Amino acid sequence: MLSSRGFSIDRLRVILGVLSAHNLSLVKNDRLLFDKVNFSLDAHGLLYVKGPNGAGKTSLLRALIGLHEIEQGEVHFLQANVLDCKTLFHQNLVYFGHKLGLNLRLSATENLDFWCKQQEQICSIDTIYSVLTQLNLVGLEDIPVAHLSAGQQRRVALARFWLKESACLWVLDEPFTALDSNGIDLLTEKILSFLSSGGAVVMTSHQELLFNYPKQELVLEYRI
Amino acid sequence: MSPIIALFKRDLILAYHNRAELMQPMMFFMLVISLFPLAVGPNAATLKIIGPGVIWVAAILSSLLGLERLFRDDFQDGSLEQMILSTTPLPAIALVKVATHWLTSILPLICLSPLLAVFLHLNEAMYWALLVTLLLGTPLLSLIGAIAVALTVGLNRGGVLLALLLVPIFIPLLIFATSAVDAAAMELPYTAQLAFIAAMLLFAFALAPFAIAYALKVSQN
Amino acid sequence: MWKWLHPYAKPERSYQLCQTLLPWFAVLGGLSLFVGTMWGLAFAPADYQQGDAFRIIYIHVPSAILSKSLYCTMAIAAFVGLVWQVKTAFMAMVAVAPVGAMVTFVSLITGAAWGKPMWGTWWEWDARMTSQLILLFLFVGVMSLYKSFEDAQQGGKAAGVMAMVGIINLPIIHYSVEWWNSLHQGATILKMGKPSMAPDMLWPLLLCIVSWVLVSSAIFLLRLQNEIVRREIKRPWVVELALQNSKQQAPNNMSTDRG
Amino acid sequence: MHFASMNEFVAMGGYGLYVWLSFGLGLLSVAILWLSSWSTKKRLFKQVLREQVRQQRIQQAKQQPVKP
Repeated sequence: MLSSRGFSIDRLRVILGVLSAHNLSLVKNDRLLFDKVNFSLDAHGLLYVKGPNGAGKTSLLRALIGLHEIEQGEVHFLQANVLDCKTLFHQNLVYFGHKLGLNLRLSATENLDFWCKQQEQICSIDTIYSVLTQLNLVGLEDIPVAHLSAGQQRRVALARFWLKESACLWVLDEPFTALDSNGIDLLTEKILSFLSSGGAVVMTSHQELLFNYPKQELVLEYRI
Repeated sequence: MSPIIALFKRDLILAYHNRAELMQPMMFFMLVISLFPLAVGPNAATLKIIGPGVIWVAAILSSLLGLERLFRDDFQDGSLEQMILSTTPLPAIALVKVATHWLTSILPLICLSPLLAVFLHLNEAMYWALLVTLLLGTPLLSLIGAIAVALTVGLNRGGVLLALLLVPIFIPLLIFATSAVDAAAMELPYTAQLAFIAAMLLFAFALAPFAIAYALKVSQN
Repeated sequence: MWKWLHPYAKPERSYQLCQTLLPWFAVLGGLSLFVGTMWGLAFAPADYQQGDAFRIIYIHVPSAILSKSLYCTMAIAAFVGLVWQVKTAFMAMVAVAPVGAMVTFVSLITGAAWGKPMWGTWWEWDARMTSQLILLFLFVGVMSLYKSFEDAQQGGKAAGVMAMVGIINLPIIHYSVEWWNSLHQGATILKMGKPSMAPDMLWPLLLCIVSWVLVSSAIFLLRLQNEIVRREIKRPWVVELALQNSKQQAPNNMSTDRG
Repeated sequence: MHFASMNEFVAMGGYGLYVWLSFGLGLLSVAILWLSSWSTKKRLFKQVLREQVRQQRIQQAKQQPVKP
């Protein structure tokens, strides 16, 4: 809608900033996870959410993308409340969570093909095959995902970042777990190239980040 | 339209992969119905009286069994999260999933009904009435049932709870459907009952997708 | 250390409101229940047809009237909660459900006990009793759905959706059952002679209805308080309240110890 | 008073069982629900106090680190 008026998302995200949270409070099981979290993330920005288990990192990420109910506060995408621009937000978002979102009975290509159609991405089967090749999954493209190892399954899910070129915001929850060093390198490289092309990334991780990039840190504490 | 069609195709393919599991409610349906002649005796007159009720009760119970897997797999493996984050509105997704579920697990049940009519000595007029009520009533079962399924999908032990929630809600449907078949047995018109069921179905069509979508969002928390 | 708790005044205020109202409802309700019941049992004249069995009316009718209105109350609370995102509304819904279930149960039991001497059977599939039974199932369904969630907020919303589905269904259930009933049996035995009641029978009945409303409101207020405390258990105002309560009780205990 | 004697009152014109059964069970249900709600209230407040004591213990443990 916005792009049809002569503004491209590329321009807008530089002018307006990509994602911001205003006084965000979350409650889970009647426990206040955190209170009045504020941040604003511009194009090229990396937000790194840190904290011990149970501090609410996953819940924060899910709240940002609308999967968890927000107790108080607002999340803004391009300075507009996400509740008001859901379609635009979803068009520009890729989420990688604890649950991979892959049906175990379907093959990698079937899963990704379906995902592309859901996201209204025009991806040919050839593109999917070549992305899977980049991720070292040659020969595993058309067997049921259930037959792949945990790390391989994660790689299949990660292929989304290669497939949805139009996205300008990535939200990653513990992306490096269960990946081998080669997989970590591949993903790191992809994240860095996405950031340098003007994307914004929100991610959590238990480990310190292995790559050098000027990052914003958001530290959550565990509260009883 | 393409995301909707893609979802429809995917669910059909998955139903084909799961065909063994889809057979179970069907077998349950058959078994429950064949229990009744064994329990009340093979007297054709008795069976004819209880027949419509038995078929409908069995249809409700076995559709409850099948309903549980409507959102279960997609919820557990995270596909549902990705669907919520897609550009397609969630009520549309819910409606497509319910429609696919009805086509793959309830329609076969209806296809079995001539056989069951023979088992329970229903005459031809009763059979047609039964078929029409099943065709109109079972989508209603799926639509209303999907609300409760979406609410309980995050719980580990949803099965009995689902029955507890839904059976009271289905009572009007049961009453209208069986009385339509009874009316057919007495060669009376039964358009009033059908109109009631159709009205409830249309009402559910209008509201249920939104309720399902809301329930799925609540379950995501 | 409580500084991170955000100032959330609403439940606290509802708690205080309950606290103020509760004694009134409890005392007036208990008193009027006692007076109304005794009036109905001992002082009202017997019915010329049903004799003293008709006195069951003084408990059956109030509970039957209340049961459906409590379901409506629950659904309204659920609606308010779902539409305006009011936390306290869900708590109210959860607090009403057991009261409603209890009242429905009482109306069923008393209906059965009335049915035995009048119709000669404990249970008759008559329209009102059947729809009352379904109403009980609906209450129990909402309660058990709420109980099966660990997150009370999520459970409240889920139960709210189910309560809304139930309230849409309630009139359909009511009329379908009535219609089914008239199809399956003649309505002759149900005609229990309903001439307008004599005033000396009617007044105790009205008092009983009022007393049941008051008593169930009192139980509702108490349960609402419990629900608020349960949900806000870590907030400072609840802690303060608990400390105050224990201080109030402590001197009493000491004086009794000395005595 | 409608009844002449206490016995008549208990007998309820032959319907004693049904009348007393419905009033007994009905009022009993009210009483049970009231008492259970009341005891829940007491229990919740006790729980709050226990939690408070626990918090104080944690606070003390934090202020006085164990010295070797």
